[in-house]
Amino acid sequence: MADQDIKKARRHVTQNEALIFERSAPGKDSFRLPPLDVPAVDPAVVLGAGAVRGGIEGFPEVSEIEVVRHFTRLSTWNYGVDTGAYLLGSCTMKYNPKINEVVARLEGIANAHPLQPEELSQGCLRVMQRLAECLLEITGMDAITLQPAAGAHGELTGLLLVRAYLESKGNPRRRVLIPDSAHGTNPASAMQVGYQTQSIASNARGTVDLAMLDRAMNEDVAALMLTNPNTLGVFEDQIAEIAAMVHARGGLVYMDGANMNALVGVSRPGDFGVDVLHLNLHKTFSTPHGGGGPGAGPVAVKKNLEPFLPVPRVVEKPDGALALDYNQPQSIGRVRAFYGNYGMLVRALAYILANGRDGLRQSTEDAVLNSAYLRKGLEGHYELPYSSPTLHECVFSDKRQARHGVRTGDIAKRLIDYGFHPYTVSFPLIVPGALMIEPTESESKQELDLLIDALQSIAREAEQEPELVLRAPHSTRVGRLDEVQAARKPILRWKPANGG
Amino acid sequence: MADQDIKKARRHVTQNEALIFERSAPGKDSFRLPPLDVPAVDPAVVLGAGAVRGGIEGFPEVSEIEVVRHFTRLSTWNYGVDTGAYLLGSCTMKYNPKINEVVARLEGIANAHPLQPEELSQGCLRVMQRLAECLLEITGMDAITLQPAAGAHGELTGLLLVRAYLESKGNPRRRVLIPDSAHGTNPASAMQVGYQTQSIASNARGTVDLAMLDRAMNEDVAALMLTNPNTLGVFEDQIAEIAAMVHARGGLVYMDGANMNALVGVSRPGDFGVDVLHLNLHKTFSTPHGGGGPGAGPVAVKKNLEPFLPVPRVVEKPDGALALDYNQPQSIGRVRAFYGNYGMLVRALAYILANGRDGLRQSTEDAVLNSAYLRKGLEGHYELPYSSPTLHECVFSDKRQARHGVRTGDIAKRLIDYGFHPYTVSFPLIVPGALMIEPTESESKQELDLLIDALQSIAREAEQEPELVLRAPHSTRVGRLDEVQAARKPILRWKPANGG
Amino acid sequence: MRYLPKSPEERRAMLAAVGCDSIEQLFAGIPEPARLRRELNLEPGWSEPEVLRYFLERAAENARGFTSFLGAGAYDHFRPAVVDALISRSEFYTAYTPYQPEISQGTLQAIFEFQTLICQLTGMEVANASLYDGSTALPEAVMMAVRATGRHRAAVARSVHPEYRQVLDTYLRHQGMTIEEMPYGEDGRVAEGALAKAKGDDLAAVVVQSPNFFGVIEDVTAAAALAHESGALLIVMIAEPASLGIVRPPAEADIVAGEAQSLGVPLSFGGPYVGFLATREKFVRNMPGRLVGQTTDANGERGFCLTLATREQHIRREKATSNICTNQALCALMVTIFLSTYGKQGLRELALQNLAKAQYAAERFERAGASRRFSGPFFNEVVIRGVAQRGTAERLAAEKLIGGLELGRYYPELAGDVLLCFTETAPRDRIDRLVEIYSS
Amino acid sequence: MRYLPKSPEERRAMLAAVGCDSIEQLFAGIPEPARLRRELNLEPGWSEPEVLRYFLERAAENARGFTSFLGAGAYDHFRPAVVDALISRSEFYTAYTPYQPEISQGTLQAIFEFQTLICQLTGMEVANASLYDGSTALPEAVMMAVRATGRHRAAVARSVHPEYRQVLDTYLRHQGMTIEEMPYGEDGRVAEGALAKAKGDDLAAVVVQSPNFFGVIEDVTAAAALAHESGALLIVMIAEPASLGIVRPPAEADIVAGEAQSLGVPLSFGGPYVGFLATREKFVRNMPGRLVGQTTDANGERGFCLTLATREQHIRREKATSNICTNQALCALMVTIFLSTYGKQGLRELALQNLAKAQYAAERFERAGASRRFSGPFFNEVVIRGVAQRGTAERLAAEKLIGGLELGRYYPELAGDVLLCFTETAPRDRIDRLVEIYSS
Ligand SMILES: Cc1ncc(COP(=O)(O)O)c(C=O)c1O
Ligand SMILES: Cc1ncc(COP(=O)(O)O)c(C=O)c1O
Repeated sequence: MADQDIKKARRHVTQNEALIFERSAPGKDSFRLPPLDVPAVDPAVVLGAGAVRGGIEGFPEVSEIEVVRHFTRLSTWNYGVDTGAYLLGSCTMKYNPKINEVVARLEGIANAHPLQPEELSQGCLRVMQRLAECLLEITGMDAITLQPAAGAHGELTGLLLVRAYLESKGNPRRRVLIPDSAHGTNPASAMQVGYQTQSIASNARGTVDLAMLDRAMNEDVAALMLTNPNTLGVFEDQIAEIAAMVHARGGLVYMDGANMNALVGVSRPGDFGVDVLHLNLHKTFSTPHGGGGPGAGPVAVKKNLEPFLPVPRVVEKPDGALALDYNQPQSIGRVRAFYGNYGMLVRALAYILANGRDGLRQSTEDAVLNSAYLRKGLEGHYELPYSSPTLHECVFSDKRQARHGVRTGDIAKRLIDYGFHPYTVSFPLIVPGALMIEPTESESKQELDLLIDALQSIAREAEQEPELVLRAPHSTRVGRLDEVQAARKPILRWKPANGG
Repeated sequence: MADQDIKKARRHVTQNEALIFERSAPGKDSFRLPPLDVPAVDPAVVLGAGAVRGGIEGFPEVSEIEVVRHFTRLSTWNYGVDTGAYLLGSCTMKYNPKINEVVARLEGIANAHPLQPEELSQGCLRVMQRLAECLLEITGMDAITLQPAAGAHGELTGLLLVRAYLESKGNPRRRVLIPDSAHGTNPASAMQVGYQTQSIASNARGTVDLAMLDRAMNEDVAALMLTNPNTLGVFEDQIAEIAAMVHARGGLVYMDGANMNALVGVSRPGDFGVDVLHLNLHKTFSTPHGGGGPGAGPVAVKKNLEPFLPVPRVVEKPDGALALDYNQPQSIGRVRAFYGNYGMLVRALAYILANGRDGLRQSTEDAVLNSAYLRKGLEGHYELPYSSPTLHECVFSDKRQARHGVRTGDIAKRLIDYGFHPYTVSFPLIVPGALMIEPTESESKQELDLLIDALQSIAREAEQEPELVLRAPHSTRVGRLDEVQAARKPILRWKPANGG
Repeated sequence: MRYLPKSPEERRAMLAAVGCDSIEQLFAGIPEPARLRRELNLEPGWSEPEVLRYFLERAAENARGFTSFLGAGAYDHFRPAVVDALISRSEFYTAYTPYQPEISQGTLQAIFEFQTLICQLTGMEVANASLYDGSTALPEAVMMAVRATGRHRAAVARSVHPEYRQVLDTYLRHQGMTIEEMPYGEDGRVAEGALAKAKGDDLAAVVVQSPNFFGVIEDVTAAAALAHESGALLIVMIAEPASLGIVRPPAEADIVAGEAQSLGVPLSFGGPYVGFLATREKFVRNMPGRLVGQTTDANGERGFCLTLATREQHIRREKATSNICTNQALCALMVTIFLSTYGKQGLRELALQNLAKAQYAAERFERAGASRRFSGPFFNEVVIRGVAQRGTAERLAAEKLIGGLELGRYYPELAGDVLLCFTETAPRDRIDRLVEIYSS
Repeated sequence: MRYLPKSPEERRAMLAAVGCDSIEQLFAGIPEPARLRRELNLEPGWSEPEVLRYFLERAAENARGFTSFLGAGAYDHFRPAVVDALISRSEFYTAYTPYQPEISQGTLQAIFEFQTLICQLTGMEVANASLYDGSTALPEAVMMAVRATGRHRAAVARSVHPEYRQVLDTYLRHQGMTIEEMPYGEDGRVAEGALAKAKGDDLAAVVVQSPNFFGVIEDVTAAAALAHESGALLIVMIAEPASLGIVRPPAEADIVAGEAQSLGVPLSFGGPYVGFLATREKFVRNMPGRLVGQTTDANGERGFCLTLATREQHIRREKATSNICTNQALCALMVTIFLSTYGKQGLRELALQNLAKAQYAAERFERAGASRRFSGPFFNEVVIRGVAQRGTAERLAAEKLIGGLELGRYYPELAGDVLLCFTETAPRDRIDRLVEIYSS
């Protein structure tokens, strides 16, 4: 399809911009502080000459307007949720409400020091307490820590809890079972907790193969790490049997909550046998992803694991005031300094309060409806490797397009020309050439119809003019980047021309 | 020159976006208020059935994320000072400091009601007083009003002052003299004050022709309206003689301060015979132009005109507290409700305080240096109709390019492809096919070198491939717009498809 | 100076390039007597923390944390967070007037949407891109009526915002106009017969405000009938357009103009606000101010540009319909975002809540024995008779309240009466407290 | 719900399109026992004004308008207004990890600049795109040393941030490591001989922090020498990188890691912050976390992309160098903007002012008879001996002051001593008052 026939996007002039170091010139005035109101000191005298450094070689010297233009121009090369549909499967790129950015910056919150006296931090602690209560109700779990900084950090924390619990029972066990559809962080986290991982092949329906599990699940297995709905968007319909089997043999069920957006208000992990669960506030609860973080990965557990949660914990004193309790003899300790990515907790609570029970439920329904609508619109144009019913996302494969040499990565690049941020390409591993698409509840029918049009059109292009797709994107300021070269001889930082 | 050879800009994918009304769908949830905490009322009962309206036909019904994407997408179609050089001559598009946006939004300032008690408004009044003091020192005038909302509003105010003063002397007179290089607002403002305008032709040096002035200046002339430096960027070097002549014959000298950016810290209108002067805070003093306002056009006067200034005026009470004084029997009255575009006054003061005497002077020097550097780089490539020394801006003409059928408007459009916001094209009228370029102090040498390259390259293109220039811009999401059609049958608002 | 992108070395290089050995030479064009040969008598530049501290200190000298019951042309309604988030896009607020449409479509489309929203609100056919504020919109509207009718007399209701009328006087002083004032009656509306008295074939315009300065909704239909009988134009001013969420628009008017601050623009001690002016298609060429129109580009794509500029000063000069150039574009954008966010239901809910609060307050005053000065229907403002002495600034401030406006300042005959405004932002208990103070 | 862009009608149409007559059918895949058959026990949704009010009330329950002298891993330095203005560009903060480089060049180039700035600050050759925070950067660094050396013992100074060491214990508990603690001496630095004692050919890493938790600058050169003698890596942790504006970078280290919050990230009650990790080129393939590299596109244009991903979990899974996926990109962007704005001179001035303030305060304490606990050179933090009882939270709060950290909480042997931080934000008169309270 020709440029001008693309409905959603058009090309427009944008600014080039060098590296900030290349803008620098010696002696340009930059940011200044108020005059010093105490006597100046000679660092060489105070610290010893050997301990003092001179000006930093190559460090930027630019004026304020150059900083502003530099980062403003850079920003225009990006695509965000505010730009349009951001289809990364498993990432839940939903709308980030603007009021959340306001409340996280309020004086009294944004400038609160983590170690200031508890009497002067009651508001901050109340927010943590209220968020904890909401998340426990939503998940059906008994206790929670807000300390982990992201999903993978939550996995590490959760598995440490599993291990501590099992140790307290006398045997930490040696292995963790992980379905082959799982995200890479799952095995990586298990390994960091000293567990060997064993992969469980999925069955024809894309879910855990009970027979397989039966064979693998024994007294040596600490836990089954399950993503539910799994990374195909399919709910583990045998979850009851799975949980029963794992529990019967003394193991625990860990749930990766990355896909909670399919369940909020509809189904609670605490009600279907999960012992440990991590949430991604930067997915399900709308905290902005920031171009790669910060996130927040609270871990919720059942009563029996509560004693092992990280310190400190927020507790209520007899007089109703809140305090931080460090006295938890069985605790695994700390997984992070202070209390977690607090600013993200504020935003997540704002999101929950604004939605309320009705809005949260409606969001889940819309997310699932959007995914179903999309799946319907693409069936027949792309291969659907698993026909099981899906919830918040659906995973196609490039099988048909591959016949013309067009792979999922090419389709993704071409989708950029159509004005969308592509879906997830390299995951889940059980689907060769996967197109993993998660629209979330934030997309309108109009945006989805444009997306369906676009992907149908690309499917046609793949047959009729594969070259067009293979050389995509054609509309971006830089074309396809040579990632091989980047990895072969890595250039990981700027160096002065003179090679300083 | 081919796209990829343009150093400063490249094309990139951007989003299309319909009108907000076209995004609307009945029943979409939008913004909500807290539940009403008093009894609801039936408007038909309270106001009478006839006085009540139903839902507003065609009014938008959209969700928050659609609003956010709508205006975010629209913004990406714009070019601002933060994007790059904004060369509009006479508009002084300089950097708008970010801290100014912060202070204008502080609680206590942004939410201050104009009629709240003076005791509860001392901070707001202090800002006005301090700004007034600074502007008087910068201009060398004796008294000032901050009430006018923009430059043209300032002109109206200033001429009303002139008229009131002359009336108090017995004869308001009938005419105002305006050089032919003046901005269109000057004659338009004069007419609104009931004066006939008489145009004074400029001499070969682009300045006021003394002989002409001598002939025109008589007892019937209320004032000479001068822009200094004038719209060619040339300082009226005979200003002393001019002022003497006008004063000798009982007239007043009004100065349009749009070009004060050339003079701050270097020359003061109050020292060279100006009686009335308006400033454009949205030019010289960095308040953001907002896509066409708000601005602020304070008017400064000499002592003899002070009694006529608009009410209210900020005065200091014996106890040092500030108050608003409405008791000015000779005042021309009000030119605006309340006290002016207050938020712009805050920003202008922040700019003045941040610069201080040293920064203001340096800014003027850099602005003039930038213009001189640019003029030097373009001489020989574009026709320079007046060779007089220029200050903050320089005006070329398209005479040479016109031979190839390429006019200033075409060159401007082509400059867009090179990544710049064009200069002013339709002004000043004394230069046919004018290129009126004002770089301001905010442009770096690098940005200016790119601009010189670009304009030299376009000059070559005009000779070698005029078609390329005539059909420009080529890089924008919409091409040249048909402005004739727009004016012939105006479509000035959206209508529902059904033609409601 | 940190805002200036040049090193000393670069300045030297540029000076050399232009063949000067001192910056002084660049100013040689300015004759010596006109030169300032000393430093400005201002402080040296301040660092950013110092600038911030200065304004924090000033802000602390103003009311903070008060509940205010002031309206009178400046209204406090809740501004959704999206408004500031979106106008803070620098492509919007650091842009100039959209003279180059190919790189200004964002501003242009937004203004086109603003013009449409104003038409929908007012029931008019065309609206301009904004004027300075409501007060200057009044003389612009009257001068437009003069152009349209060729007549030079206007009848203006005394219940129009007093400061608007002051601005009208100042603007029209030298236009050879006669302006007559139409008194108000017991109901707070234009008095019986006042309209009739104004009649005449030299009448250019009848001007009423609705809701008027007393918060009372005028009988626009009657005013229109009488104006049109004389072949004059009816100008309806609106200072509180939130009322249009529920109040029938003045569709019989020829010009509807006013102040849109109430729809998303901060109070900011009186400005910047945003005037609007809407009318019928047939008067479009008499309109002041900028207009954005829809058109197409070379490929037939829809686009927007400034249009009908031949009305304006930069082309028409002294024959222009107005001298206005820079207007209030960014405030118009705030209004456009505000209205898009509230939307059809939201704006109606906003109006209904204001109506209910004002009714509640009036009732409370009634119960407390303080009566309304006027009997006419009102939106969110009401005049309470003779309570000014009790509601002193001191007593109110002690309770973190800012009371209403004492009317004697503008209307000697109403000295002691207080104009109070009740919006959705005033909690019930604060209203109750206010009533107690004013009535005890 | 106002965030959801659908009308009831559109929902019906979409349901019909997918052939369902109720939304329930879409959840049929969830077995009944797993379904929640009641509403969540949460309040109904709040309007935006209610959400804002809730957080305003919470904010008011915290310290506001206080001058704080707390550091201990979280530092208050002035953040230029441009930082928030620029990170608020939604193309930055609403984007995901830059998996699609052609529409993520903004994030990618900014991270590349961050990596460069960290190298320049620390004197290292490569830096990653960020880690969660300083505390988690420590175990990541130690595990990296383990990979690089194949050894499993680490010697960690007791003067490293106590919470960082707690996190290290938690992370490494199941990695079969032995971790030894190196005591501190009278000067507050790693004690004489402690390093020597740690020696051995099974030693993977020596870990010191500089400035350390007591604010004292360690002798990195000595530590490096001893570490290298054993063929171990020297890891230098930095919690207050503003010190690098004036303090010589630990160029002899093999890994420099830490916390960059101090450079433009709000205190925000402890997070989000941003960990960094830098090292020598030869160790790059052992590094944890994301890396952005420079490359070219089809036309030879410079561009940036994520690289060396084979180290990472999504490819290497259980063999990855770390499990980290989402990091702290937006905080890294804050640091990049902060450092670009302060620049070469600004950062030096910042460091010098902190140095001067701390020196001034220490002197005042000296004069007031309160002595420093440690004799070593210090940057902007200092431990004052035995003044905790006098500086009670109550006495301090009465003066709108937040005092230092009582050290007994982390170091029983230092009970009663107080760790105080003095940055450019602490006015002289507030420092004087603080000293009075602590010493009377
Ligand atoms: C299924 C799943 N699990 C875990 C993660 C890791 O979460 P995080 O990136 O927050 O560490 C992701 C992230 O994409 C994921 O999709
Ligand atoms: C020389 C001159 N005078 C007057 C004006 C009018 O100022 P404003 O647009 O603020 O009304 C302008 C605006 O461009 C101008 O350039």
